[in-house]
Amino acid sequence: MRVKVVFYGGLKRDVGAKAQELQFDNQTLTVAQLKDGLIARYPVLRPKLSSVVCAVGDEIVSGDYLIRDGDEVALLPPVSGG
Amino acid sequence: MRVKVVFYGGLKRDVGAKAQELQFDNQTLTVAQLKDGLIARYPVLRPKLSSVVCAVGDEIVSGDYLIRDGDEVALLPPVSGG
Amino acid sequence: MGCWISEEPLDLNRLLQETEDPASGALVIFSGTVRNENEGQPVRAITYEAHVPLAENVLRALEEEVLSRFSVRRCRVQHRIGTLPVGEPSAIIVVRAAHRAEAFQAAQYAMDELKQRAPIWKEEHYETGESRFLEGTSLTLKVSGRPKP
Amino acid sequence: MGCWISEEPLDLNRLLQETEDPASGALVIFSGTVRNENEGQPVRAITYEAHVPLAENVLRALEEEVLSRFSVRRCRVQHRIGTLPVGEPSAIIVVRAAHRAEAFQAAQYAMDELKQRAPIWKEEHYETGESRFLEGTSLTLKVSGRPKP
Repeated sequence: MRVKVVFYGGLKRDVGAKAQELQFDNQTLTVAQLKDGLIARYPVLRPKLSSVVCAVGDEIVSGDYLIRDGDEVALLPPVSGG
Repeated sequence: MRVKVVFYGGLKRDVGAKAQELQFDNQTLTVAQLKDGLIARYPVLRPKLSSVVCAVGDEIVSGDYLIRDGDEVALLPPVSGG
Repeated sequence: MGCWISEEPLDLNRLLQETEDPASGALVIFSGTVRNENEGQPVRAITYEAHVPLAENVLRALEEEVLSRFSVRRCRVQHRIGTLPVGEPSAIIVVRAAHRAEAFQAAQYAMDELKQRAPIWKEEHYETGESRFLEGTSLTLKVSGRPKP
Repeated sequence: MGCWISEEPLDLNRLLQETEDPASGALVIFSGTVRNENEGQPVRAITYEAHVPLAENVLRALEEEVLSRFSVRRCRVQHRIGTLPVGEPSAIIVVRAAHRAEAFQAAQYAMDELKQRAPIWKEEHYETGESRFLEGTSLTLKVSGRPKP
Protein backbone atom coordinates (compact mmCIF):
# COMPACT_ATOMS: atom_id res chain seq x y z
CA MET A 1 0.00 0.00 0.00
CA ARG A 2 1.33 3.42 -0.98
CA VAL A 3 0.69 6.37 1.29
CA LYS A 4 1.77 9.95 0.78
CA VAL A 5 2.60 11.49 4.12
CA VAL A 6 2.73 15.29 4.35
CA PHE A 7 4.54 16.91 7.25
CA TYR A 8 3.36 20.25 8.65
CA GLY A 9 5.02 22.79 10.93
CA GLY A 10 8.23 21.71 12.62
CA LEU A 11 7.74 18.07 11.53
CA LYS A 12 9.02 18.85 8.06
CA ARG A 13 12.27 20.13 9.55
CA ASP A 14 12.52 17.04 11.81
CA VAL A 15 12.03 14.66 8.90
CA GLY A 16 13.91 16.75 6.36
CA ALA A 17 11.07 16.72 3.82
CA LYS A 18 7.68 18.31 3.29
CA ALA A 19 6.21 15.04 1.97
CA GLN A 20 7.22 11.41 1.50
CA GLU A 21 5.72 8.60 -0.56
CA LEU A 22 5.89 5.53 1.66
CA GLN A 23 5.25 1.86 0.96
CA PHE A 24 3.64 -0.38 3.60
CA ASP A 25 3.26 -4.15 3.38
CA ASN A 26 0.14 -4.18 5.58
CA GLN A 27 -3.13 -5.43 4.08
CA THR A 28 -4.97 -2.86 6.16
CA LEU A 29 -3.39 0.20 7.68
CA THR A 30 -4.90 2.39 10.37
CA VAL A 31 -3.69 5.85 11.24
CA ALA A 32 -2.29 4.45 14.50
CA GLN A 33 -0.33 1.82 12.57
CA LEU A 34 0.91 4.47 10.17
CA LYS A 35 2.25 6.47 13.11
CA ASP A 36 4.09 3.38 14.41
CA GLY A 37 5.57 2.83 10.96
CA LEU A 38 6.70 6.45 10.82
CA ILE A 39 8.46 6.18 14.18
CA ALA A 40 10.33 3.13 12.88
CA ARG A 41 11.50 5.12 9.86
CA TYR A 42 12.06 8.44 11.63
CA PRO A 43 13.01 7.85 15.29
CA VAL A 44 13.12 11.63 15.76
CA LEU A 45 9.31 11.55 15.62
CA ARG A 46 8.94 9.22 18.63
CA PRO A 47 8.49 11.94 21.28
CA LYS A 48 6.31 14.02 19.00
CA LEU A 49 3.62 11.83 17.51
CA SER A 50 1.48 11.60 20.63
CA SER A 51 0.56 15.28 20.15
CA VAL A 52 0.17 14.97 16.37
CA VAL A 53 -3.20 14.42 14.71
CA CYS A 54 -3.73 13.25 11.16
CA ALA A 55 -5.98 14.58 8.43
CA VAL A 56 -7.18 12.95 5.24
CA GLY A 57 -8.68 15.37 2.75
CA ASP A 58 -10.21 18.28 4.66
CA GLU A 59 -10.95 16.41 7.88
CA ILE A 60 -9.15 15.15 10.93
CA VAL A 61 -9.27 11.39 11.36
CA SER A 62 -8.92 9.24 14.47
CA GLY A 63 -6.36 6.53 15.18
CA ASP A 64 -8.62 3.74 13.95
CA TYR A 65 -9.30 5.39 10.59
CA LEU A 66 -8.53 2.94 7.78
CA ILE A 67 -6.12 4.40 5.27
CA ARG A 68 -6.73 3.47 1.64
CA ASP A 69 -4.08 2.81 -0.98
CA GLY A 70 -3.03 6.14 -2.48
CA ASP A 71 -4.35 8.23 0.41
CA GLU A 72 -2.57 11.40 1.33
CA VAL A 73 -2.23 11.69 5.10
CA ALA A 74 -1.31 15.03 6.68
CA LEU A 75 0.57 15.05 9.98
CA LEU A 76 -0.47 18.06 12.06
CA PRO A 77 1.61 18.97 15.11
CA PRO A 78 0.34 21.38 17.81
CA VAL A 79 -0.81 24.58 16.09
CA SER A 80 0.40 28.15 16.53
CA GLY A 81 -1.69 30.38 14.28
CA GLY A 82 -2.85 33.89 15.02
CA MET B 1 -23.21 91.57 34.26
CA ARG B 2 -23.62 90.03 30.80
CA VAL B 3 -23.35 86.28 30.39
CA LYS B 4 -23.69 84.29 27.21
CA VAL B 5 -25.38 80.98 28.00
CA VAL B 6 -25.03 78.17 25.46
CA PHE B 7 -27.45 75.26 25.58
CA TYR B 8 -26.34 71.76 24.54
CA GLY B 9 -28.30 68.63 23.68
CA GLY B 10 -32.02 68.67 24.44
CA LEU B 11 -31.70 71.91 26.42
CA LYS B 12 -31.63 73.99 23.25
CA ARG B 13 -34.95 72.52 22.23
CA ASP B 14 -36.39 73.13 25.74
CA VAL B 15 -35.29 76.76 25.71
CA GLY B 16 -35.91 77.33 22.01
CA ALA B 17 -32.43 78.72 21.36
CA LYS B 18 -28.86 77.48 21.05
CA ALA B 19 -27.51 80.48 22.97
CA GLN B 20 -28.80 83.53 24.85
CA GLU B 21 -27.11 86.73 25.98
CA LEU B 22 -28.44 87.36 29.48
CA GLN B 23 -28.13 90.35 31.79
CA PHE B 24 -27.81 89.86 35.56
CA ASP B 25 -27.94 92.64 38.17
CA ASN B 26 -25.76 90.69 40.64
CA GLN B 27 -22.38 92.13 41.64
CA THR B 28 -20.98 88.61 41.78
CA LEU B 29 -22.53 85.62 40.11
CA THR B 30 -21.72 81.99 40.81
CA VAL B 31 -22.65 79.12 38.55
CA ALA B 32 -25.24 78.04 41.14
CA GLN B 33 -26.80 81.52 41.09
CA LEU B 34 -26.78 81.51 37.29
CA LYS B 35 -28.73 78.24 37.34
CA ASP B 36 -31.31 79.78 39.70
CA GLY B 37 -31.61 82.75 37.38
CA LEU B 38 -32.11 80.47 34.42
CA ILE B 39 -34.92 78.58 36.18
CA ALA B 40 -36.65 81.92 36.82
CA ARG B 41 -36.47 82.77 33.13
CA TYR B 42 -37.08 79.27 31.78
CA PRO B 43 -39.28 77.28 34.20
CA VAL B 44 -39.00 74.29 31.82
CA LEU B 45 -35.41 73.91 33.04
CA ARG B 46 -36.41 73.42 36.72
CA PRO B 47 -36.49 69.58 36.68
CA LYS B 48 -33.40 69.39 34.49
CA LEU B 49 -30.70 71.59 35.94
CA SER B 50 -29.79 69.26 38.80
CA SER B 51 -28.28 66.88 36.25
CA VAL B 52 -26.69 69.67 34.20
CA VAL B 53 -23.07 70.72 34.62
CA CYS B 54 -21.56 73.95 33.38
CA ALA B 55 -18.36 74.58 31.46
CA VAL B 56 -16.42 77.78 30.95
CA GLY B 57 -13.85 77.62 28.18
CA ASP B 58 -12.67 74.04 27.87
CA GLU B 59 -13.29 72.99 31.47
CA ILE B 60 -16.17 72.00 33.69
CA VAL B 61 -16.71 74.33 36.63
CA SER B 62 -18.37 73.73 40.00
CA GLY B 63 -21.40 75.55 41.47
CA ASP B 64 -19.25 78.04 43.39
CA TYR B 65 -17.27 79.10 40.32
CA LEU B 66 -17.40 82.91 39.96
CA ILE B 67 -18.59 83.96 36.55
CA ARG B 68 -16.96 87.07 35.09
CA ASP B 69 -18.65 89.70 33.00
CA GLY B 70 -18.67 88.55 29.39
CA ASP B 71 -18.10 84.87 30.20
CA GLU B 72 -19.62 82.25 27.99
CA VAL B 73 -21.15 79.49 30.10
CA ALA B 74 -22.08 76.16 28.47
CA LEU B 75 -24.93 74.11 29.94
CA LEU B 76 -24.23 70.41 29.52
CA PRO B 77 -27.05 67.92 30.12
CA PRO B 78 -26.42 64.18 30.57
CA VAL B 79 -24.34 62.94 27.67
CA SER B 80 -25.09 60.30 25.04
CA GLY B 81 -22.09 60.00 22.75
CA GLY B 82 -20.76 56.83 21.18
CA MET C 1 -11.73 70.96 15.71
CA GLY C 2 -8.72 68.73 16.06
CA CYS C 3 -7.47 65.22 16.56
CA TRP C 4 -10.38 63.91 18.60
CA ILE C 5 -13.59 65.52 17.35
CA SER C 6 -14.18 65.58 13.61
CA GLU C 7 -16.76 67.11 11.29
CA GLU C 8 -15.29 65.02 8.47
CA PRO C 9 -15.87 61.27 8.03
CA LEU C 10 -13.68 59.30 10.42
CA ASP C 11 -10.69 57.85 8.59
CA LEU C 12 -9.81 54.43 10.00
CA ASN C 13 -6.94 53.89 7.59
CA ARG C 14 -5.31 57.11 8.69
CA LEU C 15 -5.61 56.12 12.35
CA LEU C 16 -4.06 52.75 11.54
CA GLN C 17 -1.10 54.46 9.86
CA GLU C 18 -0.77 56.92 12.71
CA THR C 19 -0.58 54.11 15.27
CA GLU C 20 1.73 51.71 13.40
CA ASP C 21 4.09 50.01 15.83
CA PRO C 22 6.50 47.12 15.22
CA ALA C 23 6.38 46.06 18.88
CA SER C 24 2.61 45.54 18.86
CA GLY C 25 1.26 42.12 17.93
CA ALA C 26 -2.40 42.93 18.59
CA LEU C 27 -4.67 45.54 17.11
CA VAL C 28 -8.21 46.06 18.40
CA ILE C 29 -10.57 48.50 16.74
CA PHE C 30 -14.00 49.47 17.96
CA SER C 31 -16.33 51.54 15.87
CA GLY C 32 -19.81 52.72 16.76
CA THR C 33 -22.06 53.05 13.74
CA VAL C 34 -25.54 54.51 13.30
CA ARG C 35 -28.07 51.72 13.69
CA ASN C 36 -31.39 51.68 11.82
CA GLU C 37 -33.43 51.07 14.97
CA ASN C 38 -33.54 52.05 18.64
CA GLU C 39 -36.05 50.81 21.21
CA GLY C 40 -38.30 49.60 18.41
CA GLN C 41 -38.28 52.90 16.50
CA PRO C 42 -36.90 52.94 12.94
CA VAL C 43 -34.02 55.44 12.84
CA ARG C 44 -32.92 57.20 9.67
CA ALA C 45 -30.05 59.34 11.01
CA ILE C 46 -28.41 60.65 14.17
CA THR C 47 -27.13 64.17 14.76
CA TYR C 48 -24.14 64.27 17.08
CA GLU C 49 -23.28 67.52 18.82
CA ALA C 50 -20.21 68.12 21.00
CA HIS C 51 -18.88 70.83 23.24
CA VAL C 52 -15.79 70.73 21.09
CA PRO C 53 -13.01 72.23 23.25
CA LEU C 54 -14.09 70.26 26.32
CA ALA C 55 -14.62 67.06 24.32
CA GLU C 56 -11.14 67.37 22.81
CA ASN C 57 -9.75 67.74 26.33
CA VAL C 58 -11.67 64.75 27.61
CA LEU C 59 -10.73 62.40 24.77
CA ARG C 60 -7.07 63.42 24.85
CA ALA C 61 -7.02 62.74 28.60
CA LEU C 62 -8.81 59.44 28.05
CA GLU C 63 -6.13 58.28 25.60
CA GLU C 64 -3.42 59.15 28.12
CA GLU C 65 -5.28 57.36 30.88
CA VAL C 66 -5.69 54.21 28.78
CA LEU C 67 -1.97 54.20 27.96
CA SER C 68 -1.04 54.47 31.64
CA ARG C 69 -3.70 52.10 33.01
CA PHE C 70 -3.26 49.20 30.56
CA SER C 71 -0.23 47.49 29.01
CA VAL C 72 -0.97 48.94 25.61
CA ARG C 73 1.33 50.86 23.29
CA ARG C 74 -1.07 52.96 21.21
CA CYS C 75 -4.53 54.39 21.84
CA ARG C 76 -6.52 56.74 19.63
CA VAL C 77 -10.08 57.88 20.17
CA GLN C 78 -12.13 59.90 17.70
CA HIS C 79 -15.76 60.99 17.57
CA ARG C 80 -17.63 62.42 14.63
CA ILE C 81 -20.13 65.28 14.88
CA GLY C 82 -22.89 66.31 12.49
CA THR C 83 -25.83 64.43 11.01
CA LEU C 84 -24.92 60.85 10.09
CA PRO C 85 -27.01 58.39 8.08
CA VAL C 86 -27.51 54.74 9.07
CA GLY C 87 -24.30 52.74 8.78
CA GLU C 88 -21.98 55.71 9.21
CA PRO C 89 -19.25 55.44 11.90
CA SER C 90 -19.78 57.85 14.78
CA ALA C 91 -16.80 56.88 16.93
CA ILE C 92 -13.58 54.94 16.52
CA ILE C 93 -11.21 53.50 19.12
CA VAL C 94 -7.86 52.06 17.98
CA VAL C 95 -5.64 50.21 20.44
CA ARG C 96 -2.37 48.42 19.78
CA ALA C 97 -0.58 46.27 22.33
CA ALA C 98 2.01 43.53 22.49
CA HIS C 99 -0.73 41.02 23.38
CA ARG C 100 -4.41 40.81 22.63
CA ALA C 101 -6.01 40.49 26.08
CA GLU C 102 -4.84 43.96 27.12
CA ALA C 103 -5.80 45.45 23.77
CA PHE C 104 -9.37 44.16 24.10
CA GLN C 105 -9.67 45.37 27.70
CA ALA C 106 -8.31 48.80 26.89
CA ALA C 107 -10.57 49.30 23.88
CA GLN C 108 -13.64 48.35 25.91
CA TYR C 109 -12.61 50.63 28.74
CA ALA C 110 -12.01 53.53 26.35
CA MET C 111 -15.44 53.15 24.80
CA ASP C 112 -17.24 52.73 28.15
CA GLU C 113 -15.54 55.86 29.47
CA LEU C 114 -16.11 57.86 26.29
CA LYS C 115 -19.83 57.29 26.72
CA GLN C 116 -19.68 58.42 30.35
CA ARG C 117 -17.38 61.40 30.03
CA ALA C 118 -17.41 62.95 26.59
CA PRO C 119 -19.62 66.05 26.26
CA ILE C 120 -21.41 64.69 23.21
CA TRP C 121 -25.15 64.45 22.57
CA LYS C 122 -27.20 62.37 20.22
CA GLU C 123 -30.41 63.43 18.51
CA GLU C 124 -32.11 60.49 16.83
CA HIS C 125 -34.13 61.20 13.70
CA TYR C 126 -36.88 58.66 13.17
CA GLU C 127 -38.52 57.46 9.97
CA THR C 128 -41.71 59.15 11.25
CA GLY C 129 -40.05 62.56 10.85
CA GLU C 130 -39.85 63.09 14.60
CA SER C 131 -36.61 63.39 16.51
CA ARG C 132 -35.49 62.95 20.09
CA PHE C 133 -32.46 63.96 22.14
CA LEU C 134 -31.04 61.06 24.12
CA GLU C 135 -29.77 61.58 27.64
CA GLY C 136 -27.44 59.18 29.36
CA THR C 137 -24.94 59.97 32.06
CA SER C 138 -24.55 63.24 33.96
CA LEU C 139 -21.10 64.71 33.62
CA THR C 140 -19.00 65.39 36.71
CA LEU C 141 -16.21 67.82 37.45
CA LYS C 142 -13.69 65.02 37.03
CA VAL C 143 -14.07 64.62 33.29
CA SER C 144 -11.91 67.62 32.42
CA GLY C 145 -8.69 65.70 32.82
CA ARG C 146 -6.91 68.34 34.88
CA PRO C 147 -8.74 69.69 37.92
CA LYS C 148 -9.78 73.33 37.92
CA PRO C 149 -7.46 75.29 40.27
CA MET D 1 -7.46 29.04 -1.26
CA GLY D 2 -10.70 30.80 -0.51
CA CYS D 3 -12.53 33.09 1.84
CA TRP D 4 -10.67 32.17 5.01
CA ILE D 5 -7.03 31.45 4.16
CA SER D 6 -5.22 33.93 1.94
CA GLU D 7 -1.84 34.11 0.25
CA GLU D 8 -2.57 37.75 -0.57
CA PRO D 9 -2.41 40.61 1.96
CA LEU D 10 -5.53 40.65 4.12
CA ASP D 11 -7.90 43.37 2.97
CA LEU D 12 -9.68 44.92 5.96
CA ASN D 13 -11.64 47.40 3.87
CA ARG D 14 -13.07 44.59 1.77
CA LEU D 15 -14.14 42.69 4.88
CA LEU D 16 -15.79 45.84 6.21
CA GLN D 17 -17.76 46.23 2.97
CA GLU D 18 -18.67 42.56 2.96
CA THR D 19 -20.10 42.78 6.48
CA GLU D 20 -21.96 46.09 6.19
CA ASP D 21 -25.21 45.93 8.14
CA PRO D 22 -27.65 48.72 8.96
CA ALA D 23 -28.92 46.90 12.07
CA SER D 24 -25.47 46.76 13.67
CA GLY D 25 -24.37 49.61 15.91
CA ALA D 26 -21.08 48.06 16.99
CA LEU D 27 -18.09 46.93 14.98
CA VAL D 28 -15.14 45.17 16.61
CA ILE D 29 -12.05 44.27 14.64
CA PHE D 30 -9.11 42.26 15.87
CA SER D 31 -5.95 41.93 13.88
CA GLY D 32 -2.85 39.98 14.79
CA THR D 33 0.31 41.54 13.39
CA VAL D 34 3.89 40.33 13.24
CA ARG D 35 5.72 41.66 16.28
CA ASN D 36 9.43 42.53 16.23
CA GLU D 37 10.21 40.47 19.32
CA ASN D 38 9.23 37.21 21.00
CA GLU D 39 10.52 35.94 24.33
CA GLY D 40 13.37 38.42 24.15
CA GLN D 41 14.48 37.42 20.63
CA PRO D 42 14.38 40.06 17.88
CA VAL D 43 12.08 38.78 15.14
CA ARG D 44 12.36 39.91 11.52
CA ALA D 45 9.55 37.88 9.92
CA ILE D 46 7.15 35.00 10.47
CA THR D 47 6.26 32.30 7.96
CA TYR D 48 2.71 31.02 8.38
CA GLU D 49 1.79 27.66 6.94
CA ALA D 50 -1.70 26.15 6.88
CA HIS D 51 -3.30 22.87 5.97
CA VAL D 52 -5.47 24.87 3.64
CA PRO D 53 -8.59 22.72 3.06
CA LEU D 54 -8.88 21.82 6.74
CA ALA D 55 -8.19 25.38 7.86
CA GLU D 56 -10.89 26.70 5.54
CA ASN D 57 -13.30 24.19 7.06
CA VAL D 58 -12.34 25.13 10.59
CA LEU D 59 -12.61 28.89 10.10
CA ARG D 60 -15.92 28.64 8.24
CA ALA D 61 -17.31 26.51 11.08
CA LEU D 62 -15.92 28.97 13.63
CA GLU D 63 -17.76 31.88 11.98
CA GLU D 64 -21.00 29.89 12.08
CA GLU D 65 -20.45 28.97 15.70
CA VAL D 66 -19.81 32.58 16.69
CA LEU D 67 -23.00 33.69 14.95
CA SER D 68 -25.06 31.08 16.79
CA ARG D 69 -23.38 31.39 20.19
CA PHE D 70 -23.37 35.20 20.51
CA SER D 71 -25.91 37.91 19.71
CA VAL D 72 -23.89 39.15 16.79
CA ARG D 73 -24.98 39.73 13.21
CA ARG D 74 -21.77 39.37 11.22
CA CYS D 75 -18.54 37.44 11.76
CA ARG D 76 -15.63 37.04 9.39
CA VAL D 77 -12.32 35.38 10.12
CA GLN D 78 -9.30 35.37 7.83
CA HIS D 79 -5.72 34.17 8.18
CA ARG D 80 -2.79 34.96 5.95
CA ILE D 81 -0.15 32.43 4.94
CA GLY D 82 3.35 32.98 3.61
CA THR D 83 6.33 34.91 4.96
CA LEU D 84 5.28 38.19 6.56
CA PRO D 85 7.56 41.02 7.70
CA VAL D 86 7.19 42.82 11.03
CA GLY D 87 4.00 44.90 11.19
CA GLU D 88 2.10 42.82 8.62
CA PRO D 89 -1.36 41.54 9.60
CA SER D 90 -1.49 37.76 9.94
CA ALA D 91 -5.12 37.37 10.99
CA ILE D 92 -8.26 39.47 11.00
CA ILE D 93 -11.54 39.01 12.87
CA VAL D 94 -14.48 41.29 12.04
CA VAL D 95 -17.63 41.20 14.16
CA ARG D 96 -20.71 43.38 13.91
CA ALA D 97 -23.54 43.38 16.43
CA ALA D 98 -26.40 45.55 17.58
CA HIS D 99 -24.50 46.30 20.79
CA ARG D 100 -20.86 46.46 21.69
CA ALA D 101 -20.56 44.06 24.64
CA GLU D 102 -21.50 41.07 22.51
CA ALA D 103 -19.27 42.22 19.66
CA PHE D 104 -16.23 42.38 21.96
CA GLN D 105 -16.99 38.99 23.50
CA ALA D 106 -17.50 37.34 20.14
CA ALA D 107 -14.31 38.75 18.64
CA GLN D 108 -12.27 37.58 21.61
CA TYR D 109 -13.84 34.14 21.47
CA ALA D 110 -13.20 33.86 17.73
CA MET D 111 -9.52 34.71 18.15
CA ASP D 112 -9.04 32.42 21.16
CA GLU D 113 -10.61 29.55 19.25
CA LEU D 114 -8.73 30.28 16.03
CA LYS D 115 -5.49 29.85 17.95
CA GLN D 116 -6.68 26.54 19.42
CA ARG D 117 -8.30 25.00 16.37
CA ALA D 118 -6.92 26.29 13.10
CA PRO D 119 -4.30 24.03 11.49
CA ILE D 120 -1.82 26.86 11.08
CA TRP D 121 1.85 26.95 12.07
CA LYS D 122 4.25 29.75 12.72
CA GLU D 123 7.96 29.74 11.96
CA GLU D 124 9.69 32.73 13.50
CA HIS D 125 12.72 34.12 11.69
CA TYR D 126 15.11 35.89 14.03
CA GLU D 127 17.53 38.73 13.41
CA THR D 128 20.31 36.21 14.11
CA GLY D 129 19.39 34.33 10.92
CA GLU D 130 18.02 31.36 12.87
CA SER D 131 14.42 30.27 12.78
CA ARG D 132 12.11 28.24 14.99
CA PHE D 133 8.75 26.53 14.58
CA LEU D 134 6.35 27.42 17.40
CA GLU D 135 4.07 24.79 18.84
CA GLY D 136 0.98 25.60 20.84
CA THR D 137 -2.13 23.51 21.18
CA SER D 138 -2.67 19.96 19.98
CA LEU D 139 -5.57 19.64 17.60
CA THR D 140 -8.44 17.31 18.39
CA LEU D 141 -10.96 15.47 16.25
CA LYS D 142 -13.55 18.09 17.10
CA VAL D 143 -12.01 20.93 15.12
CA SER D 144 -13.31 19.71 11.77
CA GLY D 145 -16.69 21.29 12.26
CA ARG D 146 -18.67 18.23 11.20
CA PRO D 147 -17.78 14.93 12.87
CA LYS D 148 -16.30 12.18 10.71
CA PRO D 149 -18.95 9.49 10.13
